[in-house]
Order: sequence, then structure tokens, then C-alpha cells
Amino acid sequence: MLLEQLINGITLGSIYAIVALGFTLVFGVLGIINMAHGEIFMFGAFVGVMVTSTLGWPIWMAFLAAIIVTAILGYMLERFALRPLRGKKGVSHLAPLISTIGVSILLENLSHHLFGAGNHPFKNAFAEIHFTIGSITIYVVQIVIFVISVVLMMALSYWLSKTRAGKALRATAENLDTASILGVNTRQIITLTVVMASAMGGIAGILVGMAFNSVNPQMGLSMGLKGLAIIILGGMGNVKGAMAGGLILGLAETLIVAYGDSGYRDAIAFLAIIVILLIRPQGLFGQKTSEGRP
Amino acid sequence: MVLKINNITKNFGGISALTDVSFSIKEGEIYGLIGPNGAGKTTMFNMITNMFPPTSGEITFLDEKITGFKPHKITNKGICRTFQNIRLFSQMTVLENVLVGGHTRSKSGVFSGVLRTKGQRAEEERLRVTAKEILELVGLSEFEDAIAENLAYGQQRRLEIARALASDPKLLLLDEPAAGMNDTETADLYHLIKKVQERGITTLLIEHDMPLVMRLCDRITVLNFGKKLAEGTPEEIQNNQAVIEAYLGSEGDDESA
Amino acid sequence: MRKILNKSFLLFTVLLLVVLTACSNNSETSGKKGDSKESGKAVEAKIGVVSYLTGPGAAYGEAITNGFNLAKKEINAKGDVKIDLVVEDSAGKQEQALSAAQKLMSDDSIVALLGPTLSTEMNVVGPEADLNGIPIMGTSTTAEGIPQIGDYVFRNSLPEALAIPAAVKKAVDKYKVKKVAILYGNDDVFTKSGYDTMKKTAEKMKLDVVTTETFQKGQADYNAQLTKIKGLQPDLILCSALYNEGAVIMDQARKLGIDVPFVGGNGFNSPQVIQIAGQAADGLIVATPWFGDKQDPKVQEFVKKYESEYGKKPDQFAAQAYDALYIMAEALKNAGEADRDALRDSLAEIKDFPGILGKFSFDKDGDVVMDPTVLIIKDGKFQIFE
Amino acid sequence: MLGDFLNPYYLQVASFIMINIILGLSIYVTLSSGQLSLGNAGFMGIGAYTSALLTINYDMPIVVSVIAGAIVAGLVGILIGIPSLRLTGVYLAIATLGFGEVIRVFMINWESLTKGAVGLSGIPQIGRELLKVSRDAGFNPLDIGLKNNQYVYLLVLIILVIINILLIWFLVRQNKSRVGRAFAAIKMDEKAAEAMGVNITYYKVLSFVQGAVISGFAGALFAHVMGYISPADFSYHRAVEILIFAVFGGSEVIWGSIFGATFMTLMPEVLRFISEYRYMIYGAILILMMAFRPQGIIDVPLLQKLQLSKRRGKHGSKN
Repeated sequence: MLLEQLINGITLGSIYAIVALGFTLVFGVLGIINMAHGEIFMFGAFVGVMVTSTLGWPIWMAFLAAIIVTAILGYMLERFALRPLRGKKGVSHLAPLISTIGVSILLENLSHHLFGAGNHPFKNAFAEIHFTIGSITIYVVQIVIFVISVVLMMALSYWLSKTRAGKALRATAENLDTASILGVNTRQIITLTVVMASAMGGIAGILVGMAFNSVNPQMGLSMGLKGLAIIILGGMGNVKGAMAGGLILGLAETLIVAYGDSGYRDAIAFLAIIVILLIRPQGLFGQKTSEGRP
Repeated sequence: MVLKINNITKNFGGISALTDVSFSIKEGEIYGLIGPNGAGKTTMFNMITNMFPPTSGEITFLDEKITGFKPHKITNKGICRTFQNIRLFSQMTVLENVLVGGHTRSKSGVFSGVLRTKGQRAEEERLRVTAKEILELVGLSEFEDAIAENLAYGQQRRLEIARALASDPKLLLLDEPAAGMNDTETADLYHLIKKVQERGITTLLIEHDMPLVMRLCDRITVLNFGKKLAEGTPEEIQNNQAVIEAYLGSEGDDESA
Repeated sequence: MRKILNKSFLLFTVLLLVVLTACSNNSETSGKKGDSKESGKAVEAKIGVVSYLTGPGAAYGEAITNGFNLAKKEINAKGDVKIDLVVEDSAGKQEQALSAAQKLMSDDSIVALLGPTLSTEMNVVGPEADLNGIPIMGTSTTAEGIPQIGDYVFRNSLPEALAIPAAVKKAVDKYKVKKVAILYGNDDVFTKSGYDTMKKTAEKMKLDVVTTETFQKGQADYNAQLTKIKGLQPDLILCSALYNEGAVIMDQARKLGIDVPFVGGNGFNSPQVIQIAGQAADGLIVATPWFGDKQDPKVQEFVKKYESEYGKKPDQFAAQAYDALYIMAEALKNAGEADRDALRDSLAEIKDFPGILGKFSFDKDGDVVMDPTVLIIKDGKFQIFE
Repeated sequence: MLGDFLNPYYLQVASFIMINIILGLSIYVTLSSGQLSLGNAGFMGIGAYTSALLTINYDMPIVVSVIAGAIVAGLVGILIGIPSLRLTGVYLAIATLGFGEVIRVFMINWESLTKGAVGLSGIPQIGRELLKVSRDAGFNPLDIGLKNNQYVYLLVLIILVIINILLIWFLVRQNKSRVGRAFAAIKMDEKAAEAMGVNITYYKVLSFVQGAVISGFAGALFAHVMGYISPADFSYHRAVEILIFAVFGGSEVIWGSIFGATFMTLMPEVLRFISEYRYMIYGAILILMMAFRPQGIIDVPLLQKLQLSKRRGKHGSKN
């Protein structure tokens, strides 16, 4: 029973982690909390449903399509909701937050119109493969999800620290002006960041579809808020923190259901936000900034 | 002594911005704080107003230890500052900016403000009269209804001084008030600071305009790399070999940067 | 001070504008009133409908208004009663439902209200209708306490308090159930009140409730709850969920290897469950007033007509709406005039009305008296549960 | 006749406008010191539940319970506001967002008190209670040609209008006082405000708590106008809706929130066909406003222009 719950928790946590990676990437470079990330994730899931259930194409096509669609959404998000605000005089730092909330509302309701309010099943043979050890049933999808999340995290860390583009990204994150003086094309880097983060959301969407066989327009909001909680838990802009935070939240939610009251499951994430912000604003894995006062 | 700086040290994550600096200012003085860029002058202002706490050392104001006080409390005690990079309340009118300066010299709260009690109305009236008088002093009377950010640069600097004066300070901290001013404006500034002195207000001045500093200040402290290099009257400073070297060196740096 | 006056003046101008538009609209409706007084003896009546037509639950409102419209056509063709429907959207929100109802009630030519769709909306609209003395009948409001709001509040939708015990009882008898687990959505009015009934039923029947688990809207992963339930090995799972979530829950449960039957409430009762969950839906037991495959000529005729008119099979919401308008028509006929109070009294008198849902009566509160049918999903189809 | 003139439907919509204006003001007052709180839906819920429970369980008069609701919301506001002070900008927004959701989860789970998701019904309704009172006093609305619901909603609207005028008067005066200047100074430059001797801790908590009290107050009124509340009324979506009132109308000036709340409440009623796309339009509004007019429809220059033209009409009479 405990073992099964741990597997449940790790599966859920891995998905949370991938969602949070997208959040953290955008925050790390732009210092913006992208409230629309959850909805982009949801769109990715719907693309998966369309491709596999409606069109009957193989699963790898679903991944490809979801990545393409969410990348386009990410580009549009950057182009229409973030770029107009950048470098404009008199725009408050809250503006990008509000404008991405706008995008999230727009996308959620757009999907109501496009796909209907109901749940869409994610029918795919791959999702059915499983094996049993004793009384425990393990689905291959669960393992795949965990592996993908770890691989994405490691690839992202490597890419950020070792490659040219990654270094440019980090330079941009350090200081926009300096980076552009040093010859980094900041606009391109920013667009790349948002597009990559969104594509990660798309991947997470498909994984959720496969794991839970449930895709609906409301899932973006709940997943988005969880992702937000995770990056605050793990430390804003911290790749490893996002991974660890995701797993912590996934396990915590599963265990409170197993051994506590399932009614308070959703409260964990939100309580974590409040407690972490008040006690350790830099997050569990974040570095304290040197400035005494902000 | 109005202000006593005792062995102030400030480290920012291993880098020391100030090392063991001490000096004191007498009542009614105009005191200069000079030094090359990055010498720790503005950091010293931040120590005095406790925007950042010092790593070690102590500051006393009118024989009271003020280290560790909240910045607003320090203002309340009678120290008020201006900023090197102008920090006006840019969307407010000129008069409103000065009224905010009078915050510590008034006390009406939510209810007296909303109900416009007799005391509150008298207080507002007094604040307004004082504010207008100060605007007169700095020569901004005709702009009292203008939005602060629409003022010319030199006027914004003067407004900052007016705002600080409205807090009725005993010690005024001016952070490069002449920066970006032309000769006439600088001359006006000179007279303004002198007039402030006549009102019995002590002034601590950070400034790069050496002729102005030399004409204005009674005494000067020179900082270099966070350390006190010299202290004395303008003549003494001008003839101090260490100061000359530091300045010549740093000016060369300035040009190459 | 003058400035404040100016500003408040502005505010009042806005208000005035609102009132002005109100007047213009008023005259419009009163113009219509005159038209309908031409034909002979038939009782003519305008009935207001408040329905959930836009937003996430629009499918419910659509089925309901379809049911009304179909019944209206038939009733008007018969000629005893002539009914005119005025439909307003509530978007599933209490504020909008109340505004819509208010709009309808203020029209004196409207004698009764049908709807609103959700129990939450009825909780707000019901007291207002009662205050204004206009009969209101819910066709899909199943929560407890709705007809008790007042004398003018009725419903013909089978309440959970009747449906769930019937289904549980049959399931318990058939499978010799001793231990049950309960799983419900705790942040939704509908599923929460269904759970309350389930809990009461389980207590009354002295079942051993091994665990009570909850889930929340938008949740995709029910594995944690289901794994826990699986470990406790219940004989039956009582699941108060809307069909969207319920279907996913059954799917995940079957994947985990839970093969005991599920009993669901009204919201779980939809052909959509089979579409979403496929084979995993087998073993779902629900009680419903409506069974489309019933061998009753009246039912079959309704299904046929509905399908040819709207291109899909009617669900229970359409059927309940259809019956509701017939009940209204019957009451109007008995009352003999289109008067709000007379209509209320004759509605309260309705007894053993033969509708497509079966024999229907109101009890003293205006609540439903009827026997539900218990269904089970077997081989991907709803069948009568014996 | 008065009775023909007053359509209860419009009275009711106007009442909702009034409540939404109060909500819009609650976010405005917190924003006026530069803080964005997304927790106002939570405070609204606290006010609504407190007031509803007090009237249902203890038969308290509505006037008392509404005030109690506002006070309890304010107390929670202090509890949340003080520790939240170390958070600025987006962090505060996120923390308050989390707070709002926690409140909702508790309202759902604390069933013995709140009846969970089923919500509280049968809350005494302001207008209906007053109708009872006037009937007991021997007065029948029909005497002045009013139907019951006309009378009820007319009374509700009158009360709400009075409350709104008082609240706006309060805020306008506060804005022009020392406290209002301190809020504005903190919003424009927190550090400079501190250097001018403004106790930023105190004033930030003050404006946060004022926001909490006002939204709690609006929530309590909401409960007694609707007669029914459930946790779903105080969700994230409500918080966003309140935010839109201020952002669309203009978050810099008090008239912005008022205009925003009025417009946004009227829009779906006047343009019923829009209702289906309502939330999509909301989303688009937020994006477009941030890109092209981040200060909202109504801002200081616009107000000045309006005032100028008005003054010119009055031959330049000043004050």
C-alpha cells in the first residue's frame, strides 16, 4: 500500500516538476510569473487527445504536434502579451502578471468553445501497457513520465550551463542590458525561453493525458497554481528546485490522501506558498540575495 | 556635535564599502563628503539614514545613538536626505511632494483626515503655509501645481531639497545636488544652501563639483576606497598630497571608463 | 465638496440611464401582451424559463430547453392550452439567474417560471419567486430543501434523497454488500449534497463505511484515493461525482484493479460515462426517473420525436423538462385561467400525472412522489438492474 | 405611477453594480499604496460567511452582522498583512492568491460551520427583512403603488447607494489627507517615502487592511442581498473579476474602479449575446489594457481634461 502510494506520488510529482520547469525557466530569464503556463499545458493535452483519439495517429505524433502547438502559443504569448510591455516607461512590474492572467482566462475559455467543457478520454494503447509485481500494478507510462522529467531536468541544467545559447540565456537572466551590450540578442533569447517553456508545458500535458486518461479545460488552472506553488517552494528560477519541489508536492499530496484527509489536498500547495514566502522567500533551494532590503 | 560617525564599517558580501570611518559634524556647519566614484559616500548616507544597517560601528545624532532605528524614525528625529538619482514622487504635484515631506511634522490619521476635524484642518493649513514658504525659498513657487516629473532637471533637484526641508530637519543630507546643473543653476544652488544654513540647519554634502564644495563647505572629509583619506578645511584638503594623488589617479580612471 | 457632488451626480446619471433603459424595455414587453388575447376559449399563458445556456454547463440548459420546446409544440397543437415560452440565460451564476428571474417576474403576463437549472441558482431565485407569488418549478434541481423554500416552489426532478437510496438498496441486496467506500467531490454543491444522502443511506442501512474520500474540481489524478480504497477492500463504492469526473474515476479504478460496482447519483447518470470510460464503465449503478429504452409507447414516441428534432438522444434533463411543461399545462387547464395564484393551487393538486417518467405527484411541500428505475451499465449499455 | 417606473430587474442589476463597485474599491485602496492583493475574494468570503452565520445562528440584526463581517475580515487582514509586508510586487500577489484559495478550501472542509460546498441558504435578505418590518409597522408597499419585489429591491438599492456614497466620500477625503499622500508616496517610491519619514510598515498594513475590511463588507452585503452563498462564490475567478474592475476602469484613480465595476457588470446584461464570450473578452481586455493603456480607461490626465472642460463651462470658477 505504501509502495503503491509512493509510486502514485512520484508519478504525480514528476508531472508537477515538468510543469514547474516551464515556470521556472520563464521566471529565471524574464523575472515574470507566467500565469498562462497552466493553460498552455492544457492545450498541449488537448492536442494529444485530438491526435491520438480523433485522428488515431501514433503517440509520437501526438508529442510532436503538442510541442509544435504549444511552442506557437508560447511565441504568441511572448509577442502579444509580454513584448509590448517590455521597456515601456511607466509600466508597473505587475503588468506582465496581469497580462498573463488575461492570456490564461482567454485560453481556458477558448478551449471551452473549441473542445467543450467535458472530460476527454485519452485512448492510447501505449497507456494500457502494465505489469504486476505482487499486488502492485505498474504502468509503463508511470516509468516513462519519471524518466522524461529527470531527463528534461538534466538536459536543461546541462544546456543552461554548458552551451553557448544556454550561457546567453543565463547572461540575459543576470542582466538584460549588460547582455545586450555584450552582443546577446536578448529579444531572440527571451522568445526562445518562452517558446521552450511552453513546449515543456505541452509535453507535460500529453503525459497527464496518458497517465490519468483525463483532459479538460479546467485542468490548466489547477495545474498552473500547483506549478506556481512548486517554483516558490523550490526557489524561483532554480531548475533543480523545480524538480525537487514537484516531487515534494506530489508525494505530500498523495500521502495526505493516504494517511490524512483528502479534503485538504489542495490546501497543501497554497499553504506551502504562504509559509515558504513568509519563512524562506528564496525557496528551499534558492540562494539568498545579497541585498539587505529589496 | 550634531552628528558623530564612530568607526563605521560596511561589508556587502565580502566586499567592504566602508572601513572604519569616523568623523563628526558641528551644529550649523556645512560639511563636505567627497571622494572618487565608488568611494563609499552614498553608502555613508545609507548608513546614517539606516537604509542599510552598518556591519559595525555606531552613529549618534544629538548625543543619541541612532544606529538600528528604522529610517522613518531617523527622519522623525531630524535627519533628512536627498538622492543622487532623483527620487521624487513623480506623478504628484510639486506642492504635494513637499507636503509628503511634512509627514513627520504632522500627525492626523485616517479618521481626522476623513472627518476633517478642526485640528486636522489647522494642521493641513500649517503644512500648506510651510510648504509654500519652502517652495518660495527654493524658487519653485510658480510651479506648485505642476506634476513633478514635468519639471526641468535642475528644478527637480531643488524640489528634492524642498521636500527634505519640509521635514524640518536639523541635519540635511544632500547627495550630489549640483549634478547635471549648469553654471547659473549651480550658483542658485550655492545661495540656496547658504540660506538653508542661515535657518540654522546643518548640512552634510556629497558633491563632485569641487569649486562649489570648496566655496561652500566649512570642513571636508575625503573618502577613498571606503577609507577616510583626510579631513580638514577646504584649504587643508586642497593642499593634501594624498588627496591630490587619489583625485589625479581617479580622474584618469574616469576618463578611461 | 463640490467635486464630490459632481462625481456623485455622474454616478446618478449612470443610474438614471439604467432606469431609462428599463422603461424602454418595459413598454416593449407590454406591447406584446396585447397580441395574445385574440383566440377563443383556450387558456393562454406565458411561462418564463431560466436556463443555463452559456458557460461550462451549457449542455444541461440546452437539453432542458429542447425538452420544453418539444412539449410546447405538442401542447399548442392540441389546443386546450396555449403556451408561450420566454427564455432567459443564467450562465450558471446565481447573480445572473436572479437578474433573469427578476426580469421575467416583473412581466405581469408571465404566470410561472421553469428552472433555473442548478440548485445553487434555485436557492437564490426560489425565495424571490415565493415572495412575489409566482409559481416556480425546477426541472433539474435535485438538492435537498428546494421545495421547502416556500409554497410557490415546486420541482419535478427526482431528488437525490429518492434516487440514491433506491440504487444503494438494490445494489446491497444483489451483491450482499457489507463494506462500502465513499468517494465524492467536496467542492461542488451537486456532488456534496449527493454525498450527504449517501452517508445517510449508508447509516440507515447499517453499512460499514470503510473510508470517505474526497476530490476537487479540475483534479486529474484520483490514484491516491483509489489506492487507499483498494487497500480497504470494500464490496461497493458509493461515488458522488458528475459524469465527467466519475467516468475518469471508474477508468482509473479499473486500471488499479478495483472491480467492485459503483453506485452514483443523478449527476453520474449519463451515456457520456460509457463514451469516456468505455469498458471501465461497466458496473455503474444509478437510479433515474428516465430510461430511454423503456418499453413504453409514450417514451419511445418521445425519444423518436426528440431525435428527429434535435439530432441526438434525449437525456434525463430533456425528459424532465418535457414532463414539467406538460404538468404546467395540466395545471393551467385545471385552473381555467392564467393567474399566478390559481396556477399555484392547481399545481399543488396534481396527482398521478401520467408522464414519460412514470406516474407523478407532488407531496405537501411540492416535492416529487414517484418510483425511480434503477439501471446498471453492462456490456457498454444502460440496462435495467434486477 | 412610481410602480410602473421601477423595474425590479434593473433595480437588481443596479444593486449588483453597487456591490461590485465596493469590491472594485477594495482592490483600489490596496493598490493605492502600490500593493496588488489577489486575496480580496477570500476576504469577501470571510465577511460573507461571518455575517451570514451570525444572522442565521444568533439572530443578530443585519446591520450588526454586516459590520462584524467587515471587522472579522479586517482582523484576518491584519494577520495576513503584517507577515506579508516583507513581500513586494508579484510575490505579494501570489501569496494573497494562495491565501484566497486556502480560505476557500477551509470553507469547503469546515462543514460543521459552513455546510461545505452546499453553501448557506436562507440568509436573511436585507430588503425582505425591511419589508417585514414595514408590514409589522402597518405599512403596505401597495399603498404607494409598489409591488413587493419593487419595494424590496428599491430599498436594497437605496441602502447600497448610500453606502457607496459614504465609502467614496471616505476614500476621496482620505486620498486628500496625510494618509492618502503617504499611500501615494509609497506607491510611487517606497524608499523615498521612507526617507521622508513615512512609516511604510504601518501604512502598507493600513491600506492592506482597509482593502480587507472593504471586501469583507462587500461580501457581507452580497450575502444579504443574494440570500445564499457557497464557497464557489469566492474562488480565484472572483478575485480575477475584481482585479479586472480596477485594471479596466483605471487603477490609479478612484473613479477608475467605479467605472470599471459599473461597466463590467452592465456589459453582460446589456449585451446578453456577449455573455457566452464574456470570459474570453475579459481575458482579451486584460492583455490589451496592459499593452496599450496599463493605467486603465480613466486616469489622471483624462479626469483633468473632464474637469477643465467643466470649469470652462462655469467661467473658470475655481473650487
